Amino acid sequence: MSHVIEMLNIRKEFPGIVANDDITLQVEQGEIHAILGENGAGKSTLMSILFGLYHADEGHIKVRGKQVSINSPNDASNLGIGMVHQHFQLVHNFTVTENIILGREGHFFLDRKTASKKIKTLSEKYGLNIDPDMIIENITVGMQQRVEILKMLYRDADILIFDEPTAVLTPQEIDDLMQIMRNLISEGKSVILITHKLNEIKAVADRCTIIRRGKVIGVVDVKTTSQAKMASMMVGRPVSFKVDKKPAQVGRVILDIHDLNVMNNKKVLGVKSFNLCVKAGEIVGIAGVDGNGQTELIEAITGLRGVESGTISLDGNDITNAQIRKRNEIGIGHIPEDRQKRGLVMTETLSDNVAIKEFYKAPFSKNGILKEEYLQQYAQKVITQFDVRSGEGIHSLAGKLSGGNQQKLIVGREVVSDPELLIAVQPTRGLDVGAIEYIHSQLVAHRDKGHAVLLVSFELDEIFNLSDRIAVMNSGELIDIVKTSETDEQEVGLMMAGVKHKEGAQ
Amino acid sequence: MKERKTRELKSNAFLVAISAVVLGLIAGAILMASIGSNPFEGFLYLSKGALMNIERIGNTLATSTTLMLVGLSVAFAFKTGLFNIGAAGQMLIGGLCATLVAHHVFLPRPLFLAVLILSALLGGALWGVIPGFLKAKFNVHEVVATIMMNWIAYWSIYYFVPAYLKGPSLETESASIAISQSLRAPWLTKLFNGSYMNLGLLVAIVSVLIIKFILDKTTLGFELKAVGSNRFCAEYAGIKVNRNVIISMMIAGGLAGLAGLTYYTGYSRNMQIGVMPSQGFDGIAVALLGASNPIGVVFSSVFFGILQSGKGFMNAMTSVPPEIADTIIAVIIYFTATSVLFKRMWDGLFHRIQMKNEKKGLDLKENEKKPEEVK
Amino acid sequence: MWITLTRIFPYAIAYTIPLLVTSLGGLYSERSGVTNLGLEGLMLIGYFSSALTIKLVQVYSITLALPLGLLAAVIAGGLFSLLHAFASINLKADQIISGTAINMLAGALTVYLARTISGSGNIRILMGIIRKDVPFLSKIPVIGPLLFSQSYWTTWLCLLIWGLSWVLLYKTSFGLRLRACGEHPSAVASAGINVHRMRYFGVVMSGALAGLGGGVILVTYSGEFNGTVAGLGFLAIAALIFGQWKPLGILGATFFFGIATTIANVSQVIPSLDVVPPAIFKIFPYVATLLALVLFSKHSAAPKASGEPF
Amino acid sequence: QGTSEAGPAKSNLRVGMVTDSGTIDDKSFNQGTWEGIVRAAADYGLTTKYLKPSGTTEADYLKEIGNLVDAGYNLIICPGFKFETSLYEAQDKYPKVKFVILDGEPHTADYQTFRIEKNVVAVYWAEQESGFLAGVAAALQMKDAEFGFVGGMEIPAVQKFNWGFQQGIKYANATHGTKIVLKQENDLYQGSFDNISAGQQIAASMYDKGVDVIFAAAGGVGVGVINEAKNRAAAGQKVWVIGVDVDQYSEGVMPNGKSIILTSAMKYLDRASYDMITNELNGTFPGGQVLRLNATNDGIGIPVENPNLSKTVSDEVAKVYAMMKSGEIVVAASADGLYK
Ligand SMILES: Nc1ncnc2c1ncn2[C@@H]1O[C@H](COP(=O)(O)OP(=O)(O)OP(=O)(O)O)[C@@H](O)[C@H]1O
Ligand SMILES: Nc1ncnc2c1ncn2[C@@H]1O[C@H](COP(=O)(O)OP(=O)(O)OP(=O)(O)O)[C@@H](O)[C@H]1O
Ligand SMILES: [Mg+2]
Ligand SMILES: [Mg+2]
Repeated sequence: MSHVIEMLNIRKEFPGIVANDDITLQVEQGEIHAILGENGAGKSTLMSILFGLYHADEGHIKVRGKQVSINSPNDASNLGIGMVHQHFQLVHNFTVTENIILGREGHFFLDRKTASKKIKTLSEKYGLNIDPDMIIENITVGMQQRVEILKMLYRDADILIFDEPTAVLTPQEIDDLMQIMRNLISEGKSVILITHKLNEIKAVADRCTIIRRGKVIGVVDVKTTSQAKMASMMVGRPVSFKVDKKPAQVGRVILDIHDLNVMNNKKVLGVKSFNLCVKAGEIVGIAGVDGNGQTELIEAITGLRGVESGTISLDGNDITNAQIRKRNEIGIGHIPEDRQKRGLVMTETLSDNVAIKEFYKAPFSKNGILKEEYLQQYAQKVITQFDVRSGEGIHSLAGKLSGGNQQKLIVGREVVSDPELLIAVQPTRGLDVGAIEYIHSQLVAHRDKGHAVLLVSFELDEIFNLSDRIAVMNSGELIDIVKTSETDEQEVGLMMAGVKHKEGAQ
Repeated sequence: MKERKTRELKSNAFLVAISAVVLGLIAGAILMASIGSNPFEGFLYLSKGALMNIERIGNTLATSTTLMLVGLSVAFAFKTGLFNIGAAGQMLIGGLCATLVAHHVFLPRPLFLAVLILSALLGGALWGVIPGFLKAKFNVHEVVATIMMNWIAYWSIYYFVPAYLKGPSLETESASIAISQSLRAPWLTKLFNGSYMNLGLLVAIVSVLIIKFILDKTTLGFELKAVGSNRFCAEYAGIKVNRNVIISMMIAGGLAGLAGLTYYTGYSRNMQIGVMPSQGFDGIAVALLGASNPIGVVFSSVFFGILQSGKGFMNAMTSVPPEIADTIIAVIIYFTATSVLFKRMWDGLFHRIQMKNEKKGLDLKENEKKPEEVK
Repeated sequence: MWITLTRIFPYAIAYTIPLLVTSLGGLYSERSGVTNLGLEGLMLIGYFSSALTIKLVQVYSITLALPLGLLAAVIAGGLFSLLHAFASINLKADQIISGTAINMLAGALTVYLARTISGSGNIRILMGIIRKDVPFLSKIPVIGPLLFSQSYWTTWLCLLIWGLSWVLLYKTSFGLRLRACGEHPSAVASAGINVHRMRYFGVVMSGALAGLGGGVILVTYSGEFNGTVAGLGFLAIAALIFGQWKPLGILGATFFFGIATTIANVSQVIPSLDVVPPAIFKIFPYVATLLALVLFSKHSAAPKASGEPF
Repeated sequence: QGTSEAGPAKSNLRVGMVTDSGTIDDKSFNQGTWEGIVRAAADYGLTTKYLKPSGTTEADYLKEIGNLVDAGYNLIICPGFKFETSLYEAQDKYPKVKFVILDGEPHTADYQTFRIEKNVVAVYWAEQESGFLAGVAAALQMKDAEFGFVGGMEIPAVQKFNWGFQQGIKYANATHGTKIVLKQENDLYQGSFDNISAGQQIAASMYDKGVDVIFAAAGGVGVGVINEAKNRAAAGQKVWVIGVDVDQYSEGVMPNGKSIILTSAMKYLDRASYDMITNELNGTFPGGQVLRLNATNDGIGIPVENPNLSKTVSDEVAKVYAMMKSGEIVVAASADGLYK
């Protein structure tokens, strides 16, 4: 039994944080080795060190028993190490071939034909099903990921690192990927897999290294360890995956979507003939794999995107074509998917960020003049209530907050403004368990005040924990709406893959 | 002890600006020395030329006036995340409108001044709003659009002035504006001993105050800044991004138009053709050095005004070519652009000083603690 | 009309060429991911240094002076662009501001130096390049008189550079890497390529070619350094956008500008052109650029990462 | 010339000059003026200085005048009509300083009031006579050819060159039987003094159309014309340029040593500045006067030494010059019956 990779006593410090603290990782030849850890635990950092993007402050690396120094991705590549990054490293307007050969072109003059042939052969050997002459922006996310895999294989990598490869895939694509990984192993390669999804680890991994706050907690044999055990090792305490909540007290209809069609960025229908209503006092969760029209749907409701046809009404008002501000005034709160892009102005203070939706009206301002004092009092209230921690309180710049605190600030802003409809998109993305629990409780509290909540999440757990009803989306269509109490993850999972309720239940 | 929160000393915009200025002056000194001139003499005569007597102070302020307004225009656009490189064209059109009014509108003085100022404001605003509109509607980058607008203004003036505003014999410039129809005020001219000082300075200072008020205290300023810092968040929050981009470019253009007013109807009293006003670009320097802050703009415009205004006398007294002033300004801007360097340098320095002090502080504390522990 | 066309074509081409190489320089820079607003200043550097070199060398050898002058322009432009490269690549400064600083610095410095050298700020050279008909080719009907008569050898040099650039960008590994740097630098970095080095190449190339553009102005139609290239550098940027960041595109765009400006210049002498006021011809290229920007705004081919530090 | 007794070897006279648009070595207006100052400075041991204003507005000019005055310069020479309004103010503002304005006289911006004080001398030239001589000389040399005119901006000094030039051609055609053609389309003002490329392209078009000689009174635009002519001459074509203001012969010299400057329509700027300095040193500064320099007082002419003109042509022109002096030939300073 030989270790193909050994990372010994690795330490890596960033300003103000120790990302890797004396981490040791040993991967055996021919195994799939999973790495599990919370957000910010240091997984990506560790892999970046292995791949030569960062340099470790302390510790050393052995590859196939020999100590090596990896200073650049080239070094890694020469050692047969390849990596599929969390964010794809593909040039959108290049062909598959061009992306794959980039950096390994061989000659001064490009020989696209030969390369393309070689890629075709490789693709067939591993069952990747890729057309080398396609342009990246014209292929699906799943295919793009397979291009990343091909990139490694083209470089003769036999140690393959996958950093959260399934976050962006459909269940079907995830299954395919698992199969591909098994193929890779059977061809004698080794795989390091980073994922937050325990069932995936269970499905393919042989062993799993668990890290928490930059330190290794333990290495477990996946076959003999339960998911609950792994989860508690990761977090440091037993994890309850359930949220306490009373049955919903459903009231009048707040959000009514009728026969809605919305274009996506590629100018094709991203949301198709969609119907949904959300009532006061309930949480409706939208389940679905990322990229199935959730973004378009939410943007249409909030007014960030125009509607092709159909109607949206809010609390009895037709808002199909209303201005964003008008919608906010009628009562939409929105926790956006991308907190840094949409949610906050990073270079402004917390108090300005808290007021960003309401600054123009009394009591925040009068006759176009801001009431600075009120702004600050209000912001103080929000950050106290939601425990937003920062260096200089309301005068801190939003960009200086940690990810979790940024998220808490946004949730605070949206909840305190007390909207009739709160739309929460991935409200706990990137948060630690403590923060997740708090935000979940706030969402439930908002429901219990008699408001409607529309939740979008790619995590089935979260959907099941919070929702009273679950609407399942696939390729822009509503597959079905089911009561949470009357379904299970299996059934919803099938529907997410596009299988209708009845067919699934046959 | 783990989560010690001491407020770290950080370099600020002022320190960075001063560093850039000092380096610019040093570069100027080196250039002077390299042609065999005495830099101290050079700077002495440079400052004398700008400030030697009340008349020269007046001239310096008149030079600064235009720079101040252009600087304010560029700074204002910066606040909204836009780069207004088109101040030169906006100056030209603002100046053209004002010149037309000066030649053709006859009203009681206060009313006339209001119309004059308004015309320049509107002319500049028009020239600014076009790229603003193209940016908002078609996402045309404002840098390219405003550069195009500069040249369109330049060539329009080139043919318009000789055709419609020609003086009795001069082909290259418009007919001169009568003092009574210009921004010059006899009491100011007398007060400053016959300098070109004019009411433009008042216009500039009032504009600075208004802009500062808008940016700091009003909902409009709040919106503009939000759009400037993160247009996606602004859009999400219900702020009309496109409208704000257009408004911002309109105001920026208007301010540059006022700069044209002060230059063409206050400082020079006529318009030259075939000249792209260099203030349009110097104003970028003013805004950058002033950290896009209205008050910063006041200081930096006076500083650049001194350089521009004193260089002629320096040239008369020494053998240093006046272009040294522009070189110094350019160097300052390069160093402002690369201000990261100073930030790192100062932060590093402060950090080291702080570490030293902290260490001392720690030692002290430990000394204090020990006896207690002994107890 | 045909005669008018054959008359102005050679001069339009002469006017186009400096714009073309400069724009091509901008293309290298943008493709590598660095916006270069300093082309105007870099042209000026080339304009100045070629004038200075030729002035110094022409007393010994007039035939040697011109090529040496152009070489000096290329070198000086390349070296000066290092300032922009350092600011925007190493310091991650705002590239637009850095480019503006380059323009101001070049404008002030060249005139300052020229004034200390010549007293006046103008540097005149004895003689520019002599135009010649290309043997044989100029005899071809239609395109002969249009393209191959009355041309400067620099025209063919610059067109050669343009052709080689096309090959380099689209047919070689190096070009693939360079273009990738402008689209997705971290992908390039993860492929083990030094992005900073590629970007340095792009920026220095833009400096060298803009410098060459300035030098070509001197040795073809200007004959003296006079402290300004009158906005040609900015026009080159406009041509780059108008030409959608593609070699063939910028060739078309710069020629379009060249012919418009030439018509404006000579419309006074050629009665058939005199019906349109010259103001229209002068303003035309700029308005056309704005319109082109509006038309292309929907699917701009701008390198995705251009202007973003890495 | 007896300069030695004219003034003391050393003097406290400091002579300053403010340049007009264009540079000190413009081979034309500024340079001519400056050369006179430099010559005087060498002869009398004076301190001199010229300043280039940062713009061309009245305020810019006044500023530089003020800089010279404050730096102790007490005789200031300003070349160009553009100084007219600034000098109108400066003559009162600095009564102790002497001023010379070339090509203009002090007046208010609205041309309502003309007033010249005792500390100012205004100097005009009869450019039309100079243009006439050049026209005759070129016509006689070429005999049967097509001429063209490229002016800078349409201002009096340039226009007068043009009008005199046209009259000279007509005179030569009428009295000497030359067959010189000047078509209206080849008589134009480019509209600036600095657009070299336009000068080059216009000249190219004219030469292409068959023009043999271009009279360029156009500053930098003229540089473009000269460049184009050199280029063509070097390629073997027979084309010429007539220079302006100063003897531009050397400007047109090609590597083979020959010049494409056929002749130059000169006005002796250097003489004006030299003479005014001499006068001031002798205490005979003609303050308050408007001087008009023309053929009668040798204020204009064409270069005497010129390899490009044959002996017979030079002799013939000398006769015409004499007739001009005697008043036998009068050249009109207006466009009557001529192209603009
Ligand atoms: N370049 C950097 N500079 C400073 N801090 C960094 C840097 N990269 C990562 N960090 C910090 O290091 C810690 C570990 O980050 P890392 O990306 O390795 O986490 P992770 O385990 O991959 O998390 P996730 O599950 O969210 O991907 C985090 O606190 C992160 O903010
Ligand atoms: N690439 C980076 N460069 C510099 N600093 C970074 C980087 N990424 C993260 N940080 C800093 O590291 C800290 C942790 O960031 P991160 O986004 O990982 O927060 P988090 O660990 O998810 O937060 P929380 O603990 O609240 O959930 C923050 O102060 C952030 O500013
Ligand atoms: Mg995190
Ligand atoms: Mg990670």
